[in-house]
Amino acid sequence: MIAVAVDARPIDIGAEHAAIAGGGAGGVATFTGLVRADDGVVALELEHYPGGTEAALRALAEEAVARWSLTAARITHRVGRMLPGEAVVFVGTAARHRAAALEACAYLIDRLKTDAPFWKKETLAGGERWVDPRGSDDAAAARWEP
Amino acid sequence: MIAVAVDARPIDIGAEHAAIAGGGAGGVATFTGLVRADDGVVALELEHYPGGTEAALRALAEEAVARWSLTAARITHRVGRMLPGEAVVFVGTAARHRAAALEACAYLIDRLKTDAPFWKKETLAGGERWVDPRGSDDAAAARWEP
Amino acid sequence: MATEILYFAWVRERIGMASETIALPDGLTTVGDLVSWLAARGGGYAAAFEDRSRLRAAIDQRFVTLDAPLGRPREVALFPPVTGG
Amino acid sequence: MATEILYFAWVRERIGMASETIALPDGLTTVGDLVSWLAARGGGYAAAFEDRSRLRAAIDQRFVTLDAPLGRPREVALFPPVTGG
Repeated sequence: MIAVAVDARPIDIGAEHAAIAGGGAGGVATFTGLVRADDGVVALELEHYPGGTEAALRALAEEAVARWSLTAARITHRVGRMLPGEAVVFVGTAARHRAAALEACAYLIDRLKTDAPFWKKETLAGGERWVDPRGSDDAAAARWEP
Repeated sequence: MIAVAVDARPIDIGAEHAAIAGGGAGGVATFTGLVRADDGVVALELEHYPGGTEAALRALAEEAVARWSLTAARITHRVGRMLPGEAVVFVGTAARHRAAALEACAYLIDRLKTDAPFWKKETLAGGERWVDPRGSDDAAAARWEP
Repeated sequence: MATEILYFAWVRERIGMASETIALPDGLTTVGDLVSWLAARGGGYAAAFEDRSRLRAAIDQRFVTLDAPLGRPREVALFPPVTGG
Repeated sequence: MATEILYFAWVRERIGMASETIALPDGLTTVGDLVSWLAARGGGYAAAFEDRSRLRAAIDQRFVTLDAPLGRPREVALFPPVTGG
């Protein structure tokens, strides 16, 4: 069961989790990215590419389900304005055994960072700035290449 | 922030997750083990070593917090009788960056499988049986040795 | 054939609009050629496209490099490196 | 000094009780010696301890191997390999 969503509403972690359990899964792994208040960030604005984003997320989820024989994969990404401590993204994977769920979860968040069309803009006391990509994200995504 | 618990009540994933977010975390990784209905299992009974279990879980959580500089680690293990689909164990880790949270989460569930005094007994249509440990669990725990 | 050009993040801000529909002229072979043609308009376009190393593209919602063949797309998106998650 | 001996899972079931308090006799050097002394009682004890490769132990809540020194513990636990998580 694959589900991807891009939504301006807050992410309900309990509901996300419940949606991927079941179906014979023995383990559910999740990763949730949170807005950090680093460097005086007071808000984060997430922009995305409607249509293109969903297609990219679905392609990643389908890859992970095939590669790790998952029973479920779910990616929910928030867009719009959010505050420090709020969840930006939820990735959840379910599989019969834990290693598959854990690896696939790490894979999805690493690849999402480099392959899905989202852009972050931080609001600070002094104004706004677009976030630059981190080189470590490219390295993290590259480690999954066969 | 370290919290470990052994509890006969169902695990509330949303509450567990909320308890480890915050504190400057940029990412939360979780693993939840579920009761599988394999081979006609109709119920699972979890026994533990009161006192010894909590000490073992706390020692594991403390190791993980030190090794990965976590902002939080939480292990909640259910005991008593439970049904297929229900959560047996929740492991949650939070860190400034995602790699630390993801690795520490995998570490904790691998080590918990071999180092924490819990025993599973399955109820099947024809009776009960104690679960034998899996050799793959020893291998998974061993890969974390320095 | 009309092509929808989409701009995101600071590319959108510098150009001052989120999308426009263009009849692509002949002679544009790659995505990079389209970028050069747009940049030649000057102003916000020149500012948005001044550093090609910080520019990414998608043709009909598929990520491509700037040297990819342009073809006859329905939709081209131009944007900075992504920073989601 | 009295020592609390705890049994878990099928060790507990075979012996037929979860714990007992014992005054350890002299001459028990290792945890394995304690196990042999208990097994010599026969019955459920012999059944519980017949396969040492499937037996694990903790002294005062610390996991130890069967060849670990017994010392003068407050609490010894004997149980099968763990299967939590």
